Amino acid sequence: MASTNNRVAPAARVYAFGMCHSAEMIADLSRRAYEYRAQVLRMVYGRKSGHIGGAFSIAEILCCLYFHQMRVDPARAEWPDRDRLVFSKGHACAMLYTMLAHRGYFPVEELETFRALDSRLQGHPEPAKTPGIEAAAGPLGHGVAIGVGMALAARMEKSKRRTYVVLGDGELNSGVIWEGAMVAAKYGLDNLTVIVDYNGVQQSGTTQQIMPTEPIAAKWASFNWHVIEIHGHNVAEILTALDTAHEMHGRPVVIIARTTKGKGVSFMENSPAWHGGVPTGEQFQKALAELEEGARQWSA
Amino acid sequence: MASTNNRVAPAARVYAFGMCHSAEMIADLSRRAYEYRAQVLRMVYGRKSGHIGGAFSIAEILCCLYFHQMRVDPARAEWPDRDRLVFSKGHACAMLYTMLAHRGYFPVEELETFRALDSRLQGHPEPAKTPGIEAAAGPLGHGVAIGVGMALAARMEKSKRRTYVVLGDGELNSGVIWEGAMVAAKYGLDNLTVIVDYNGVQQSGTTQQIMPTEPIAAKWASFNWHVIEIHGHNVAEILTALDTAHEMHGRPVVIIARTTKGKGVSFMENSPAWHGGVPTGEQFQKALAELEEGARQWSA
Amino acid sequence: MERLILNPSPGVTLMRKAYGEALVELGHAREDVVVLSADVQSSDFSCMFEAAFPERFINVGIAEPALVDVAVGLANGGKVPIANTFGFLFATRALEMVRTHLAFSGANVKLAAAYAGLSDSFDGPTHQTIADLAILRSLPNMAVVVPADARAVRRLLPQVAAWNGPVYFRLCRNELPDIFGEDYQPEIGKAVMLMPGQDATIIACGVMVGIALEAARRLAQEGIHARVVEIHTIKPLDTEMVVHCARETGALVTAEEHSIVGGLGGAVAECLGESYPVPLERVGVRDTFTESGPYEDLLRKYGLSSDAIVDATRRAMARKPSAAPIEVQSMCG
Amino acid sequence: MERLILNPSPGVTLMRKAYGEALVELGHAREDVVVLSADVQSSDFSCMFEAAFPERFINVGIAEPALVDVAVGLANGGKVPIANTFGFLFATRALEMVRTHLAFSGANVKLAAAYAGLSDSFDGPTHQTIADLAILRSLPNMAVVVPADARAVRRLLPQVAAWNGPVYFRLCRNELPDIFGEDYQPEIGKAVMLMPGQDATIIACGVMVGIALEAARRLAQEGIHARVVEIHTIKPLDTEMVVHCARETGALVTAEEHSIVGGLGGAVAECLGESYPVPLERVGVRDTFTESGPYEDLLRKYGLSSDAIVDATRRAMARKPSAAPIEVQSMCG
Ligand SMILES: Cc1ncc(C[n+]2csc(CCOP(=O)(O)OP(=O)(O)O)c2C)c(N)n1
Ligand SMILES: Cc1ncc(C[n+]2csc(CCOP(=O)(O)OP(=O)(O)O)c2C)c(N)n1
Ligand SMILES: [Mg+2]
Ligand SMILES: [Mg+2]
Repeated sequence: MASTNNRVAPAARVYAFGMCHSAEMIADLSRRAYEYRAQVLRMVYGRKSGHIGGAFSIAEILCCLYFHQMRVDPARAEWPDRDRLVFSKGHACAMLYTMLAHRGYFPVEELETFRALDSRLQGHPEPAKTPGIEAAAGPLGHGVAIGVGMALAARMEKSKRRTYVVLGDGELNSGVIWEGAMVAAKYGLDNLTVIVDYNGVQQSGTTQQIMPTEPIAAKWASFNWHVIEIHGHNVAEILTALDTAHEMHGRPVVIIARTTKGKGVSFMENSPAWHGGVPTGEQFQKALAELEEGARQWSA
Repeated sequence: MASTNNRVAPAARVYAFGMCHSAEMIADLSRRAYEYRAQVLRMVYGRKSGHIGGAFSIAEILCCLYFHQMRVDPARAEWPDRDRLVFSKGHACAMLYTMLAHRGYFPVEELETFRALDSRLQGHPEPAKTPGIEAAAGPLGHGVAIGVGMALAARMEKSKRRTYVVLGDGELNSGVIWEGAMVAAKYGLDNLTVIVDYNGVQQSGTTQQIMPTEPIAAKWASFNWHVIEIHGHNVAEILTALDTAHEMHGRPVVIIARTTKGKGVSFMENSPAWHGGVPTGEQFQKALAELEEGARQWSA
Repeated sequence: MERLILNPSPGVTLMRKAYGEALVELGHAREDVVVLSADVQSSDFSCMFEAAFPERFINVGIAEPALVDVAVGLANGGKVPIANTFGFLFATRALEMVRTHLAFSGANVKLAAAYAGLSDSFDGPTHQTIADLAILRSLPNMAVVVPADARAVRRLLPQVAAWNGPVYFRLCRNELPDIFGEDYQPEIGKAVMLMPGQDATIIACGVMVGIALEAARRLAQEGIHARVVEIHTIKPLDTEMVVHCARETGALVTAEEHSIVGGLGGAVAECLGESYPVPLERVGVRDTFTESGPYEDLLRKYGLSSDAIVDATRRAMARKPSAAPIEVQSMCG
Repeated sequence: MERLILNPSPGVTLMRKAYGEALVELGHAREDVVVLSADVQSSDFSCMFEAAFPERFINVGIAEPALVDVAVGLANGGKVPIANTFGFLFATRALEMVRTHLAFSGANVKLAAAYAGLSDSFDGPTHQTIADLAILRSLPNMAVVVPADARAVRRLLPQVAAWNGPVYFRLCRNELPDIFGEDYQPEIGKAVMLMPGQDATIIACGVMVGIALEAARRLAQEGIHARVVEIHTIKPLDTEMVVHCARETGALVTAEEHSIVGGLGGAVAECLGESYPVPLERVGVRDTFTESGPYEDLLRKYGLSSDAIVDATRRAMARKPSAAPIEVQSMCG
């Protein structure tokens, strides 16, 4: 992980870990998820490159992790007992970078350099360049096994730190996911939580067309994981699921979060075309308007 | 696959596919499984190299496949419509070679050259050298996905040929197994049958110690396979399961065959030490005596 | 050589589109061709084959090891499978399958390696492929073929399918200048002399062929006559041509969209060492990962430019025993 | 050089046993070392560490991609993970993990590559590893280290652990002659001159070091004085030593338990081409898969013998420009 230089004060409010999930907090995080989507939209539109669909589906989940659940400190990015996030579906990193910037790891303005030559914000996460990134991603499938290693290291050091892993649902096609799942269960890693962004779409089609994933809960259960199923755009459900995972004993937990790829923009939702598509000027304006409307619905 | 030169008349009786499973046939195949174990014992003892444990656990299953179920013809080893066997747990190939020799693919005497320099019987199966071998094996995990390709080819050509895949249970640790399992289910490959040699031991310990596999039936079921569980040393059960698999429509079938690693030799059974161990002279004699006794129990 | 190379280049063609079209044409010509993808057919344009021959198209999902193994099974059934995904995934994620079943067992599977070199430029170093030639070339029995423009793709793909054994066919994601004319008739395993010259030889593959021609034209303006040779087949290497050029020109430069370690430059270095040692300069990525950005910018920043080739040619020539003695810094590493 | 090399060799040591013991010693010296296996700890003797430090030993089962990724996660937590499995599995099955997280991201993971070269002789070509040096060397930032005897294992392993970044440590399965004496103090990245000589230089690694010494002694009896240099670090290569020997002896031979493509021979060929071109002969497996059989028989049959080195040395010397002109057949491929 790169060191946190050019640090700016966090622009966005953090709800301390453990505090109760007030209606205000839930509304605030929900609203910000839409604002962060708009930010991602601008980045991809600006650079004419990037992955919108899977970034939009994971917005609320990352909001909950970075602004409440995870004990991290941008001022001490290398703090050994920080919680870890492995963002395994690395193509959606425009949303991850947006979270990191708003959490205070680097200036929000730097988001504009996404995917540009000489930028710290690479096309896929690169820990040596970007403060706050724990593991490289891009090639799919690594998250669970890397998370296992992090969780084992925490256990060896008797640290209470937790490891979170975010997967795509198409990513579950990849065998190394299931290798990692077996290892996690063998070692009973209850300090490891995996979240599947279950948006039903992979790159070139729906999971139903390309590689069916159902029965997804039964798969993880048969690999000896505790399974929680939630709506992945419902902040209250996300927060509760993360708490439940936190209290689990003796088993790793997977949260299957039902989401919508391209969430928040009518013409992007559930469409494989927006996995890696770049909007035209007109589409950009329309999408922005929809996202602003989405944010407004959560405003006080 | 190498061409069948030096062909000899099959020494061993073949029970034509489809014929009823008489008590005599069952006894004969059961007895021969013990004789073939003795053959494997001699090969490994002679060369001081090879894998006895997993060869002994798969004896009855291979007997049923080669001497009844599979439509193959050593005289036409390249016959396009032959059934295919992918022997994925390639380390146990001493038993496979023994079957092939007795089925008539090459002289039984050639078995003595196992693992010797310049031999056609390599340490792990090599299709270019050994008649009757369909796919290289050794590195574990390939069987299911290769079998999928074979089954897809058969379907494209509207051929009734079937594909059988033999896996180890430790082999199920490997992610590519589950990748292949997903693809098979996606394409509803009912012409594909996988047999898991479920002997509960892998290389350096029991599966319970090294990588627990339970609940194994639930795993395959959650990957949308039809699961049959049998005793893998019971010829009658094996034959029935293969018939059931044959009649399945729309889904691939996995037969979980409970077996004993090192089956037939008291001091080898269930012991990881005999995964790749080589017997001393004394152990060899004792093992041979036990196997001969095992064969006698099935003699008329 | 008018109709061998086009000067100036009349335009650019999206290589993956040329590939998709050639694949469909191949599908019409050969019924035994089956195409496989691992959920990136919209990226590499094998989706064009899917549209034309849905019953001969298989999608295994995001599972590259299975992609290769399924192809191996199809080859066992007499098919000619063409497996498609990003080059780096064949060269790394699925490499054991490639080694065991293609290189070792000889399964007649073709790997169409999309997005190779730096051409997946914005996705960054995890998706770029700067070591695939070195890796694939290290496997016995693999053929490794790198087309340089759209015409080359069209003319080489049927040969890839007809080749008796496994082939790694390395493709670029982007628009490339059309460089070859009507008379370009590449043959797997045979180098192609594109431009004569006696002062040095520039050996190039892929996107670097056009850039090498540009470099040679610039050098010609200074009175330096560099020969340009295309080696589209990295393995089996046309060693005769390499030795021939070493003898005749006494100094070699290789240019590839790949690390300087182990690829075309490595193959030529090995050949020279064992046959006819002359000064060799390797133009390529200097054993480092690169970054995200526009393709052209990346090529320039990481030394894959006509400037770099011009400099390398001068350096190689200066190192000829006949040349005036100058101190040349070692750049090997 | 009495105490640098032992002549005659006083005996043989099982390298994997030496490795297991060195691993336990390392475990005592460093609390941050964690050892991982993929169900072959009884083969590679990392089970000795398991017995001594069960709480610092992790077994992921037969899952080599996960093996490397779990190690990557441990490294993120400040551990120094040493992952153990067969060399071919790191170099192929788990290569994408190695490339993405070790080479690219710099994860401080050490790969102990058991059963390398032809040493898993009876298991045959699927388990042997003749391309791992080429493959690992093609990745930026990887260190590639090949010890030649038990003492080398003991002295190099702590350096592997202390090296700032990923290392591929290539180990032999079998008994090897003890060749190094007390004074052997290898340092990662530095070649070791083992025997003086001006007529040619033999550069060797691993099991071929002892065989190279034997070849040099035989040549000496004919009045040919071949220098013998051990290059235990294939990457980063000690290019200074290579160039120095090229200048001083004018002809080089490489000897490795690996394909002649891309490994030690490839690295030396690249260095010579770009620095000081002299005749180079590569002794190694000639770009083919081998077979099952006794280790010694395989080494002999596939040209990894002192005979082969003696012949290669004569050929290289004959090709010096100063030598009487003879027709030398190209052997590059
Ligand atoms: C191993 C690997 N194969 C292929 C790709 C190309 N790829 C990038 S994203 C993607 C689809 C991912 O789908 P999913 O996991 O469902 O992600 P999401 O829907 O959340 O975007 C593919 C195939 C890759 N990055 N890595
Ligand atoms: C990918 C891979 N990893 C490791 C090995 C080494 N190995 C050979 S056999 C074996 C154990 C296999 O156990 P199992 O599948 O249960 O086979 P069986 O009990 O039937 O012998 C291992 C780890 C291998 N051959 N391939
Ligand atoms: Mg998805
Ligand atoms: Mg077993």
